[in-house]
Amino acid sequence: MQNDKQQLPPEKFERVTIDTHTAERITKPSLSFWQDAWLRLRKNKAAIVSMVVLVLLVLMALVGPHLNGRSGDTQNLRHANLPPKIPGIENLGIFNGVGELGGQKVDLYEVKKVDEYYWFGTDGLGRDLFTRLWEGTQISLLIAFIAALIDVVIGVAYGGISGYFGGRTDDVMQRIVEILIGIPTLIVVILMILIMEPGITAIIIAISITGWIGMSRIVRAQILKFKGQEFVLASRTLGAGHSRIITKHLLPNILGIVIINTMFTIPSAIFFEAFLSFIGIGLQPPAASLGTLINDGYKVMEFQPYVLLFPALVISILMIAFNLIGDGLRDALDPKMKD
Amino acid sequence: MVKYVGKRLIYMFLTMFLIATATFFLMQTLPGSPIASYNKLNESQRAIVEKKYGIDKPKPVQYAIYMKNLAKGDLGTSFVFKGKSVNDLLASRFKPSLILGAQAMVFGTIIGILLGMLAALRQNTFWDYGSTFFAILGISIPSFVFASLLQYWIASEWHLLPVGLWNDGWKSSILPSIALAMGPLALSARFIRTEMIEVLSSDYITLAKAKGANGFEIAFKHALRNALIPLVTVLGPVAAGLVTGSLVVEQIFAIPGIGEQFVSSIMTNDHATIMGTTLFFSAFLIVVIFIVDILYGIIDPRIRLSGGKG
Amino acid sequence: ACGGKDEAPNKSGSNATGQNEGTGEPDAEQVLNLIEGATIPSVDSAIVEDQVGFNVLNNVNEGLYRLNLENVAEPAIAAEEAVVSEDGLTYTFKLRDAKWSDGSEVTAHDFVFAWQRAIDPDTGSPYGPFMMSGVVKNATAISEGKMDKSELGIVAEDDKTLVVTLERPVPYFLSLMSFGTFYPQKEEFVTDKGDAYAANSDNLLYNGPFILTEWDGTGDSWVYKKNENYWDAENVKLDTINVDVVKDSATAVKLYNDGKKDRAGVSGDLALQYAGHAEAVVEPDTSIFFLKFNQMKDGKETPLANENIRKAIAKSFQKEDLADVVLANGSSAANFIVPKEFAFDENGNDFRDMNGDLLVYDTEEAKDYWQKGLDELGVSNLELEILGGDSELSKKMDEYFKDQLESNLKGLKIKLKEVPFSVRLELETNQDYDIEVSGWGPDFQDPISFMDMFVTNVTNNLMSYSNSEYDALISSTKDELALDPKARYEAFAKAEKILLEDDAAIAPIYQKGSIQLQKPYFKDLGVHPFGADYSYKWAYISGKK
Amino acid sequence: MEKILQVKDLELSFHTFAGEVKAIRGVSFDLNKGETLAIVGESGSGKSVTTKSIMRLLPESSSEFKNGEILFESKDLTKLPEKEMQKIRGKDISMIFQDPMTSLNPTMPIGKQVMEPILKHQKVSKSKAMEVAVDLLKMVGIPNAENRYKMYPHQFSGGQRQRIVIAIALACNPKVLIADEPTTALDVTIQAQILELMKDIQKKVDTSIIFITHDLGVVANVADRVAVMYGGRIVEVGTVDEIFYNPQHPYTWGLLSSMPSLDLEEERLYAIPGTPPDLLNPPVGDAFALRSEYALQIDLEQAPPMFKVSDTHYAATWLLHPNAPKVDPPATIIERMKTFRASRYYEETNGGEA
Amino acid sequence: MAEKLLEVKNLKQYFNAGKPSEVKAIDNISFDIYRGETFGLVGESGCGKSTTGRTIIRLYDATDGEVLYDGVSVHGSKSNAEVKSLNQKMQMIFQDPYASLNPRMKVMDIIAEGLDIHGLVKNAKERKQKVIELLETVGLNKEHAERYPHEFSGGQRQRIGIARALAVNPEFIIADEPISALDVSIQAQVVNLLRDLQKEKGLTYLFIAHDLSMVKYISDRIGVMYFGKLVEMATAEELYKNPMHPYTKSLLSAIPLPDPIYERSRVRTPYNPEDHKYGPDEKVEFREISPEHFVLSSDKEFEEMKKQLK
Ligand SMILES: Nc1ncnc2c1ncn2[C@@H]1O[C@H](COP(=O)(O)OP(=O)(O)OP(=O)(O)O)[C@@H](O)[C@H]1O
Ligand SMILES: Nc1ncnc2c1ncn2[C@@H]1O[C@H](COP(=O)(O)OP(=O)(O)OP(=O)(O)O)[C@@H](O)[C@H]1O
Ligand SMILES: [Mg+2]
Ligand SMILES: [Mg+2]
Repeated sequence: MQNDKQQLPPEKFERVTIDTHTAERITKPSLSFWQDAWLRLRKNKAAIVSMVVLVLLVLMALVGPHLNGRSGDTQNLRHANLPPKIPGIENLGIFNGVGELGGQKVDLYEVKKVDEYYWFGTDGLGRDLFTRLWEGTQISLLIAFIAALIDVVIGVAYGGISGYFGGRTDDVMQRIVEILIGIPTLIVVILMILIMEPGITAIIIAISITGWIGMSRIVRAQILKFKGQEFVLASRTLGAGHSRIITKHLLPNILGIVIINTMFTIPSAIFFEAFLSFIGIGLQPPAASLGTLINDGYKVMEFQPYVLLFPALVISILMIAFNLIGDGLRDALDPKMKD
Repeated sequence: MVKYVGKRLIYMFLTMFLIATATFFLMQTLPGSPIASYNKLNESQRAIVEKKYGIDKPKPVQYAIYMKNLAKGDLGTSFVFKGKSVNDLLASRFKPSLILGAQAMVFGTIIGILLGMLAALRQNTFWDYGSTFFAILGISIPSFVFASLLQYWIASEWHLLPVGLWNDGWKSSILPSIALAMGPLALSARFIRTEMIEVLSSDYITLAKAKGANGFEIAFKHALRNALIPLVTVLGPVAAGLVTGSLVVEQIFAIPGIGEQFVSSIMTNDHATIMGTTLFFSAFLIVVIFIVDILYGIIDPRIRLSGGKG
Repeated sequence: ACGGKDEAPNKSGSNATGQNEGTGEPDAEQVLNLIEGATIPSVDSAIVEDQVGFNVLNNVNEGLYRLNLENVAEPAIAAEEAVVSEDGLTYTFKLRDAKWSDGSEVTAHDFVFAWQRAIDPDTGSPYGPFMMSGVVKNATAISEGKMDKSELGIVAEDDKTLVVTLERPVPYFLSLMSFGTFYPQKEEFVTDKGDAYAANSDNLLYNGPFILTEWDGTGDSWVYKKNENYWDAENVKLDTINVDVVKDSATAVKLYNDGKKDRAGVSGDLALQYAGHAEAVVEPDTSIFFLKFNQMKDGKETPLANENIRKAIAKSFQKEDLADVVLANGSSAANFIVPKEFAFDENGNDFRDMNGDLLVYDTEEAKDYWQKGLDELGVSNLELEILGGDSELSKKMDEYFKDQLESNLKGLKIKLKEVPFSVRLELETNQDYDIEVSGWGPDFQDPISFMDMFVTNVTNNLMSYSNSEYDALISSTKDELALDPKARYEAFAKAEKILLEDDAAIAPIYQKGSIQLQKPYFKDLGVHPFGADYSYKWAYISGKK
Repeated sequence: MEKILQVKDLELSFHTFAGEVKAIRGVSFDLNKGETLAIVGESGSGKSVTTKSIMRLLPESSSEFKNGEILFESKDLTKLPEKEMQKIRGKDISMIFQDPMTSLNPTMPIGKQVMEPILKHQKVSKSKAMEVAVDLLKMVGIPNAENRYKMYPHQFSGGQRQRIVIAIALACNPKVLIADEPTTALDVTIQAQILELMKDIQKKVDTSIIFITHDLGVVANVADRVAVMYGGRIVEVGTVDEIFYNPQHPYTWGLLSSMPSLDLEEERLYAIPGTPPDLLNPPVGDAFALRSEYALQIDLEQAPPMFKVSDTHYAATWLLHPNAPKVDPPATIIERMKTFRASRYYEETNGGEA
Repeated sequence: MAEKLLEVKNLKQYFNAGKPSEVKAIDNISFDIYRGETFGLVGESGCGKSTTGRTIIRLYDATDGEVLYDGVSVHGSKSNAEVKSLNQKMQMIFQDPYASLNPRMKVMDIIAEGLDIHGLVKNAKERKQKVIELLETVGLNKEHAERYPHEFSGGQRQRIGIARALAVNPEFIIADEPISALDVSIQAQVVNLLRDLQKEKGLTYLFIAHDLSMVKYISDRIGVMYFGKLVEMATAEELYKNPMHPYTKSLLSAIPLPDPIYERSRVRTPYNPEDHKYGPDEKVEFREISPEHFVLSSDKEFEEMKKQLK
């Protein structure tokens, strides 16, 4: 703290008038809520990589089955149980068609006199596993997406009504939920599969029947939290009706959490389908899903690990991707995470 | 408090009653008969066997009888395990599931909480990413694949632990417990991480630091208990689910548990067993949720008082 | 025992290939570790209806006869061969001095009590009526509640003499005597225990080679101990058999490889890997799997009522590939309904050698039939549903059918429907299906066990197949031909031709076999083609380190 | 006067997604033994960050000491290892936070929370610590402390909670007590009680207090000296009378003018126009210039140094430079200045000797 | 004075009435507000100020008593049109500038909400026009319309809240602690704005706060609340000069002023409600001690106060 004795030219000490209004200006560019969230999400490398991976997997699910010109349900028993063989990579000592036969490692392509290349090998009926893998991914994703959609619709509506109207309505609706949780899902699933034709539709409906409960509880809690907030009260004092409050004020605010939760329901739907395959009431063949493929594969894990490897990899990558995206979204949509 | 518990108990009974009713009628619509050799009998013989098992009566009558017995605590007689009471069946099947579930729960949550805390305390470091990745991996691999891998490597290849079965004492329970623990582990790790980060940024943690508390004291004495609160709510149903058995793990490790038994009772239309198990499960779930609420009050003193009032 | 379920992956076991036939000296320690594929629902001989239950019964109890290692029924509790009356309706058995595990004598009354109990409607036994109806005198009437159980054709003349009266001559009656439903039960013990009878291993009496212990009635494990009171105890070498239920075949194999178990069935895709294994044993079975064509659904004829359609389908799939590559578990292609190595005439010749292959795979013929059938129906394409089981193996098989049928028969579209067993049973009972993959395992050693299923309107028909000539032939085997084995077999042969060649009422697929891993030190297990699966009476361990 | 704490040229930045936030841009001040130094300034001016950096309570991952030192008993706190720092926190320097609702651990009985620093820093037995804690609670005016000792924070009113926080801060008779807006959340009656309590205690144990608030009434009540912060800098520092009656910095003028007074009837309140500077890109020169009607050309080019007004009074504004034009502060300020003897507006008649 | 715009008569608002957790948030209060004036309501935290405001504007249904707006009762069943017209005449500014704006809505839509609900604009162009006008009225500019609330400072947000309330051309605005959360220099901005608007549009305010110095500055008359009851009411000048009720005295004596010399000599008078020592049958009533000056007091107290007043 010393007085500066340095010489300064007097003109520096002229008074200036500053338009104080300019100081009022906000320097930050205007961004919508979603743009803002997107900016933050973009900084989350894991989430971005996951999104890219997810897009790639979805693309593969769509085009994969047509890549090598083989159909997923053409059987060729002469080519059954072949290990993977990929041109180029085969020289590296992996994916070269060598598999175990009666305890010995042999080139099964030579033994069976097969000239073609099955990139991911074949199953016990000689079907091309590469094609089946992507067909399975397609079905798993389809199940997951539709189940998630139904789940979101029912869950949000139920939780929303329960939370918004509160009181008796809420009491009754929550008791119903408690009972629904108590009834074993498996019974409901088997019933669905029996009442309807077994297959994708039955599975999706079965998953949706109880799958929405988690969502509804989250939505209810959120609605309870928001409906007492001052901005909702403000809207009420302006004379807004229920529909306006719900659609303009509550829904937009819970949307983030709904999206995040969906990111987590999608994988659980995929898992549930896999579980149904495990107990034998899943998809109807020859349709394959990641679940049925893994189920086929885990039993022969020791000798034909490739049957398990690829679908397990895909499902794990899918799960990781969804989870990381979910995480990323949670962070990005959280206003407290403002930078 | 007494009034509160009383009210809860009444609700619990009501819920149980409704679950029992719903399950009863749902189950009646399941196709098939519990008698496996049904197709070997002619019509009149079949009618006699049906009568013997009481499945010829109109559904409402069967329902009334069932409910009457239920009120006495009698879950009925299994169709498949001829002449055995469902009560006995549950009693003998529940023990392994309980042991596995409890071990998995303890193991999973403790490790999960530690991992979650590690991630939160070392946010955005190698530890954070490592523990998060581990947790995500835990929920990303289907349980039957994970269980098989454990079984294959640890038991079959390295002979460290038994491949399966339930006759090797505590050793038998390790691998299945680990397989089961992955769920609660991942869940706890992820919940605790999020919560912990939140708690660590709160004022009372800063105050604790200002008192001169070290990292360990901060994490365990101040932050953990507060970060646990939301986890407890989600862990309740998970715990109920775990100790009431998991088909996949029980089947792969050949463990005579209740989860596996339940699925096969559904597959074989063993009505009394389905009912019994369902009621048992839901009772367990409801009780666990109740316990969680009480626990909630113990962990968070703010809840206890308001709960007492309501 | 019962048909339909195509897979019981992990039977406890024995061998029939001779590989492990007894030569070596028994070891000092005689402990065997086995696996079962399912829990024991019951060991009350009047109630048992499942494979595991019958298997347990066979090893802890004994009837008048027992199947030996050669699968011939030989006197067991019966001291000697039964005396059969001229008309083949009355059998008189002399009992040997045998004891229950509590030390009391096994008497003729025990048989009377047990049989009456099994047929008594109050018992609610499914197998009693099934085994006895039309065989033992008055059994049908009693089981339908129209007559008192004391009227059943079984009388204890004295403690050691039992006289059984039949409804009609039954040539295979003695082989039934080794079947669990016909085992004795001690009245005093059963009434004393009341509802608790057979609730666990303590509430049972044993008169067989082993006694059951550590079975709590619902558990997944049990132990057989040598029964010191068994009349032939000196020939029983095993002291202990530890059994655990393992439902997952991969786990079973791992347990086997780990040395925890001495025998394990390999099923599904695993079978292929173990086919060449040094310890693998192919175990033939007498179950036959076939496609069942439902001719009548919802009161309307289905396209399968058309004979040409049926023939086309029956001839359009490659069974050898199916057995060798798809199933790859020791099963073999079947062009017949009465299995191989099952029924023999009095000279010991296999029934199969008499009647040869029927309804064999032939795509050219299939295509012709198909075209004819379509023309007759006036359609150019058909969609049919195959109802199958939900096991891994049956799914794979169904997919194979779909592929084969669709590629061989133009205009055919196959839909697969795979449901749990109990549901399939329900759909079958209601005839709510087009084609069902069905299976049948015999309960006794006679072609009739198979042939009876296809008689018009019998309980098991469930596909509206009816051929009066076939019905007449089958009925003749029970009446006029009952005592003429040669003519009887000829009638069966003719009926089988009608069923398959002429009518293609069903399309045989394969005769089941299984691959089991069995330790080389595990010797002399009895494997049976019908009734209970295994006998441990003669088994022993030799050369286990 | 004995200087217990010296902050020299402190510069500190946060690293955020958006970039480097230069929250503290060269702060220097001393704290004398037994005195109360109030820090005022608008939201975001860096008050809390300054004090938190003394305690080293800022998140280590995102904050960075750029320059300067904090001397406490001849130790530079910025360079002390964390272990050493833990020994100082709560014992030599302790802190009271703004919000009594959130600064107590909701799941720990208050007694335990008060005991914690005692057990931590003084080698006493548990029962002894408990005794001390109860005494402390009594001292801060929690009635029936023996019994309420086991209760949880939510069972106390806001005022009581704030007192508990104070009890914690005082547990080890700290040499320096930092109070960051300790009364903002409380209403005036409770606020008054708390302030009285703090003054009492200060008298008893001769603690030095750094008191942060934006309520100038409170400042007038408690402070011996006042530091005014703006945009990450201290723009004016002086005794409480100097700051209130002879303010020199235009920001201090604005601040003082904004308050309505109970006896003056103003038509309009004075409001400082504009918004605080963006610390991501702090303006060159005087950060307040953009909002000041007294801005000089040089304000836009060069940051002003601290000009000395008196031995105890310094202000960082070019208006104090000898070359600067003489400007008249706002009328309300002149009104105040008239009462202060050292001021150029001092009017003998008004102030009196008193 | 001028005509009465709002009459509050014996208003009561009990929460959880009849339960052990009953809170008498407002316990029988009466006051009037005249057209064009600012009525200040002060009192310590939790004494029922917000509840009063919210009950007046129908956010709560009154437990008992009446609120008349322009002679028309506010509570009770009403037609939609009546409710709408009330909603338009009466508006509210909320305490928390952060919580009172929907974070997912643009400022344009927040301000225009009232316009939309009441159909005050015919088309999008007019709507935009009106919003810009309002923004300018509260000292913001039109670029701000396209932004989201989180991009504004607290003072700016509070101004958006004011613009929202103004949008429907209300006559009467309840300002519930509009400045408590803001820092001093921003408080001044908001208060100035409110005063300017009052002058321009002839608005009537109910101004709620717990800081007497700001209330005194803005209000014409002031009501002092203590624990759900109105204890004193007078013009601002009068109240400050002649506080009668001991609580009012205590409140005034506790306000620190930005004047160190004064502060050194200020003595605070504490208030203890037990000092009243009301007898069991003493009538404690709201009495007019001098014109327009009311105090809650017993007969005895009233006499004493009168003496004091001189
Ligand atoms: N952890 C942090 N990360 C990034 N920036 C921060 C962090 N903490 C504070 N800041 C920034 O530092 C600046 C000074 O903040 P500080 O909390 O010291 O303000 P203050 O003067 O205490 O304000 P108030 O009166 O509102 O408490 C602000 O611009 C703030 O945004
Ligand atoms: N919805 C509610 N349910 C139960 N009690 C309530 C509710 N709202 C308010 N209260 C209680 O009513 C009393 C008055 O609350 P109110 O919010 O009106 O106080 P206030 O004077 O506005 O306080 P502050 O200055 O803190 O805003 C408080 O004790 C509060 O706890
Ligand atoms: Mg601060
Ligand atoms: Mg309020």
